[in-house]
Amino acid sequence: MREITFSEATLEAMAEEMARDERVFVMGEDIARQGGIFGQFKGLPQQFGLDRVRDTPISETAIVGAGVGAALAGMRPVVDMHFADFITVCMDEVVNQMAKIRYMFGGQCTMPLVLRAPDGIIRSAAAQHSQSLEAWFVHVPGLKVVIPSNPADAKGLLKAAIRSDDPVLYFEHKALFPTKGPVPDGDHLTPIGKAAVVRPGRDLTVISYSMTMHRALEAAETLAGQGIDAEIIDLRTISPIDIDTIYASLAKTHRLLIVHEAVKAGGVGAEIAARVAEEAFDLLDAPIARIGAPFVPIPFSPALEKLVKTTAGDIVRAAQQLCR
Amino acid sequence: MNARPYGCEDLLRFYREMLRIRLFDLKAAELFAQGRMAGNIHTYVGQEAVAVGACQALEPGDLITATHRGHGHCLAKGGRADTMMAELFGKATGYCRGKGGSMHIADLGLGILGANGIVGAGIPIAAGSALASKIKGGREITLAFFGDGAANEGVFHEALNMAAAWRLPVIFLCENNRYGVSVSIDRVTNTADIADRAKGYGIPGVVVDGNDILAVCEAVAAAAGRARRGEGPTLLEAKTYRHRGHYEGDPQSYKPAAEIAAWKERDPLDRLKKTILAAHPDAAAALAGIAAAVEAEIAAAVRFAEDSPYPEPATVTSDVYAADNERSVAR
Amino acid sequence: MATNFTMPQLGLTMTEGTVGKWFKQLGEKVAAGEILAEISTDKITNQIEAPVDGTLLAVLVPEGGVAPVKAVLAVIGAPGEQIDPALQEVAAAPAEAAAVPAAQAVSHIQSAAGDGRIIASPLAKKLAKDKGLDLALVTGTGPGGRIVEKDILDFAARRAAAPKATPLAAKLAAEHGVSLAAIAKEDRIMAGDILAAVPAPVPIAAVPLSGIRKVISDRMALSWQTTPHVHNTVEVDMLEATSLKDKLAKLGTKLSFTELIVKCTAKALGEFPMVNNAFVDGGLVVNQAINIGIAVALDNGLIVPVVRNADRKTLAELRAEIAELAAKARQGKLLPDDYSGGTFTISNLGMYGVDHFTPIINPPESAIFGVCRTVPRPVVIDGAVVIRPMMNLCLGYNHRIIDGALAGKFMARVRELLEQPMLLL
Amino acid sequence: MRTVTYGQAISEALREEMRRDPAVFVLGEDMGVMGSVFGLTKGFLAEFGASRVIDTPISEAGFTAMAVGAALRGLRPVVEIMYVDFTPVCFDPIANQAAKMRYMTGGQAAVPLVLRAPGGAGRRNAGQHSQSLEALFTHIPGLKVIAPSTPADIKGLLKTAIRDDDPVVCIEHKLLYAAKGQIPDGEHLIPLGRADVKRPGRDVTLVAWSRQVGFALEAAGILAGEGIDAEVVDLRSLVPLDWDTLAASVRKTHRAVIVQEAVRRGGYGAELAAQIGEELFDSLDAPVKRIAGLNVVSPFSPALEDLTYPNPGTIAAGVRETLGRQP
Repeated sequence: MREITFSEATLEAMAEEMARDERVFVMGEDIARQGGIFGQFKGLPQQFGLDRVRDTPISETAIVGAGVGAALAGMRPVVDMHFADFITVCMDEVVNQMAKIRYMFGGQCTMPLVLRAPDGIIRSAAAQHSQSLEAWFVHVPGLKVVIPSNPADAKGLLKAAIRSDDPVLYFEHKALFPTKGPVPDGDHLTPIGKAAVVRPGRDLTVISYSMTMHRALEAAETLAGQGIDAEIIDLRTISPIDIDTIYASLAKTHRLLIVHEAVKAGGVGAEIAARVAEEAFDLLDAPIARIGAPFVPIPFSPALEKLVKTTAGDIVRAAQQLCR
Repeated sequence: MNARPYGCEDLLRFYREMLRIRLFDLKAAELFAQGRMAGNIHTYVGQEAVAVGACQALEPGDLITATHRGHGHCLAKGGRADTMMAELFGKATGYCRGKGGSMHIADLGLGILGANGIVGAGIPIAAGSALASKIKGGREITLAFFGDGAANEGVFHEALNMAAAWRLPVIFLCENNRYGVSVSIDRVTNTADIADRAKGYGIPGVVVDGNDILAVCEAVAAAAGRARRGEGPTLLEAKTYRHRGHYEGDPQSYKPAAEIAAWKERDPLDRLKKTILAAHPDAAAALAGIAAAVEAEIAAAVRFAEDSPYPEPATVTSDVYAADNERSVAR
Repeated sequence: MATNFTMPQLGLTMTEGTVGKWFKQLGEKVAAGEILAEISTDKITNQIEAPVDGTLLAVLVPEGGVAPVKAVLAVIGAPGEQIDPALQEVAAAPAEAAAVPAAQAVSHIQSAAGDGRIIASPLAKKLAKDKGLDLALVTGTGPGGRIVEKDILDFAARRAAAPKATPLAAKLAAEHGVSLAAIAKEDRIMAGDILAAVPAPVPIAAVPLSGIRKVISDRMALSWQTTPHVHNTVEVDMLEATSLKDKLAKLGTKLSFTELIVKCTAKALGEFPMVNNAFVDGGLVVNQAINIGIAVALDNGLIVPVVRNADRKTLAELRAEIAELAAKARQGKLLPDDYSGGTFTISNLGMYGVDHFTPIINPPESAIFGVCRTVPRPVVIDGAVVIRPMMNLCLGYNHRIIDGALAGKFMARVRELLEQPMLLL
Repeated sequence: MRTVTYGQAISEALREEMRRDPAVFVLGEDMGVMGSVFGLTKGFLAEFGASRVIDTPISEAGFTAMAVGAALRGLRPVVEIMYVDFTPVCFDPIANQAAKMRYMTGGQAAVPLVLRAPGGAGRRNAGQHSQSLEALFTHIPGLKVIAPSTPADIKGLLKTAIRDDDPVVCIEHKLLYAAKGQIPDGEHLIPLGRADVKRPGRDVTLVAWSRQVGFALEAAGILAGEGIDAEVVDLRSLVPLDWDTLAASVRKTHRAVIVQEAVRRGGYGAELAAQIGEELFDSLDAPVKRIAGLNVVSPFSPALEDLTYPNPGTIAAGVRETLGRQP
């Protein structure tokens, strides 16, 4: 076990998988010469050459489209979106091409492609560089969506994503890149589709992922001091959702709170709440509560930006309300 | 660069406008480095001749779309230094009431249709503005500033094609500063000049020395004339160079030192100053006066930004829709 | 690519398990998350799910067979797929949970039966609260027996018209399916009336020992045969303990003898560590922690959930934890970690009115307390005969490592603490 | 009152608004000479001229962004994206430009743009021509989304949308174009954010929009024969949502069944179910059920497509299950 940063963990994953399988290559804007804006590709070109670590023109539609083509031709491409907000520029490649090709071709081919998308609010990047857009892709059959909250899962999920034969969207919160955490040695894989109970508890289940996982754990400590024992679950994969882990927890706590940084209306919390309330109605002793951003674009000014971010305080208040 | 038809008064005005941009962005970079601003900023230092040359050739009613490196475009189009600095500080008195920040400065009254955080996104928006002019039968034209990187976005090709097909009154001004963040243009294109792409859409493609303000001014004036005569769009490529990083704090390790030094030799401000003094040796005092006045303007802008209040928390949910009482799904 | 279904690790101390039951036959299709097999260990039986979709290609350990942890029990893969005879191949690709297509008919997750939860819609719960109704008395007609609005309204109406019955009688009637109206009685129907109306139970044929019953019998025999048990009994004057209990009750905090005994025993074990050690394979194992197991009676046997670090917990914490462990034990929801790692066990038969008790040690522990009932008895104190609430406390210990003298000193210390609870502060 | 088709109602709305305000113009592929592939702008070129009825090249990103630019200049473009399935091609102009311009400019800019997006399944058009993607738009702050189900509603809502100063996405189901319905004469406007109880009832609330409203009404007819009185609430407008009408209905019937043609997982119905569960928990006598498309790419073969989407039969079965009866 070693203590390394989130971005180092992703770098290790890339290096290991590229060494293990020469079909794996990575392309994106400013990844080779500059090593990625968060240093997450530093050193890769020196190790694998500029053919397998390619700087591209600023042409998101063409880059991702080329990725789809390379995957069809037997490669296992990793495409870096630079910012998750730019997915809108190549939305057709994601929604209508990579997600659908296998089904539309009747299973003739697989689509082993990973789209890496740094997302989330970081230091006043404003409305077009701070979004969390994962909910869109929960709605697109054919895609898998994974979101690590710590270095161990960052490495484990990226390796699993690269080895998956399905197209995987890998969202990595920009503010997490410098954070440190323990990462197991050796061929460490985190299974896609499996959540993790990060903190067992009896009174309430809190589901979260990515940055807000850390807010949830902070809140759990405060709540413990007030006699509320919160079970914290890190989804890690938001499509397909590990519904069994959720039901096992709910069968114990009977209270559910879902927390994410993305806009609340139509967020991942909506799908979980709707499905759990329909299928496990009898396990609920209280309404399922959700926390997410208000229905506004993300403001630039720090004075306003902090008002749209989910805080540990929000989680504590919602938990107290649920356990009244 | 010879003074040609511009009188001393024009040349001094050009100089003042370029100096405003230079000092604004150097001060912004300084304040950013001290952590006095949020987010990040992309400064325009070194490319002033393109913005000023272009805007001086436009009429007040004309419009522009800017980019994430748009402080210079907006100041050159008549933007106020204090309101812009306040926006960079995220203050309520900023151009966008603190909600947009450096990459989204806009002043629709001045015809600034806004900077943009998505590379290339301003190009078709400018064409749309030109379409509006054509439909309304207005005299105004629209100019799109964009970089060499944006020239590789899909919308660049779509916008040029449509504008050409419908002879829209728009000027596509590519500021080729040789780098898309760290990637030099030659590594991601196969042509020496982006202007050559104009042939594909049957419109003029003109390369111009982006550091020669008079050359830029003439080229834009010619293109504006075509546009106003209904002869359609022009693709201009101004060869220029940014003295500082893609973003403030970028070490620019991807740039050879010799290249940086060479381009600093051809600094647009120095070249204009030489031209002025060659044609009007007695203008030295005027130049010094301009420098003092601009420094004062920038200092006042900083004070204004610092003294301005942050936006009220309640404003975080306003300006999403026209009528703020819209009971949207903001539950 | 074939995936191996291996013997899971259920709890820290588990080394092997028995395959109780296969839920799928050879060649049958299996879906990820579906129950595939029932595995039992010496402590508990668990149902294990299939890790991936596929077809059951091979069953390597038949029902009743025993296999060590991580051994391959079965292989799942595509029909007709070649199985690696050596069976050592580790599945390279991670076992991804296949996205089971959302069937149009949505499966309903019910809470585990018998876990004491009343299944009622929020509306029904609200109505019941408003009308002051006890939901436990209402039978649900909604899907899966859920109590719905109609049931509450019907119940309220019936109650208004129905003959008077005591709440206990109504509850027993509901449980045993006896209709109140069927009992011809003018005045209030009592519990006895209901019991009289319940049909007599049918005798049950002899059933071979299996599962947990079998495990208990094996362990008891093993312990009795290999461990030289010696039992010492002391009589403990519970006067002070009883008055402490009453005083605390007045202050609103409950205290029962169970946690008091655990607290005193834990403190004494700290002072006499040998009694807390274990005896395994002829060797002595020194236990740092003092983890006290509490024997809990179940319908089909008993289980011993463990209170870890009992010496470091307050009486209130012990009380809460013992109550919770007991509840989980009765609900069959104890996790393997809850009932392993014990260093000393306490078995209390006081509630059954037992006066003398020679408990059998719970291996690998070295000693066990048998707690009898507390009953007022005449004792001589300072020459005078007085009535005192006396409790017999019996220590069974492994004479291999604990001698009588040590046992005696340990017992005396526990008695002293029980008779002077103030010493605990 | 007159009887017209859904498609004719759209043409009437567009023509009336273009006559009323010169700033209104339509653009899209085949809108001028051909009068749109669904025949909705027939005769427009002759009446309004090529500068207000524009045939664009096949450049959705280009002409949608241009429409945003024209809107910034005070024009009122009505863009047609031939299939909602193509909106991902122009998602940046919609999600990052139109939706955010007002907010990012601190209220300076307005984008009075309408984006018409014909969509929906049932015509065996397979994966890339059968989708319902409203859930992508309802997650974007700054956009409004309408999904009318009848000629009268589409005319009233489209006219309001064109006059609205914010960007509005109008979801039109292709199989509704030929559907007939009564339409009032003269100026007919319906405000956004106002739902319509198309059939009052006591036992269960059926929530639907666009084509599923018709299916829900048909199912309600079947259920009436079995003594189940279903109330059908036609949302008409997804953002803003008429929460009060929806909540009042659920408080009355204590049961909600949401009918949605789009893929179940992450659909707009999820947000509705989550809000009902969060705010009306104590009124619920049964779980809120979603009857929706399977989580699959839309299959081509009729044999498969018919299994993929809700129909009156599956809706009725879902309601019976919610009431605890045999489906």
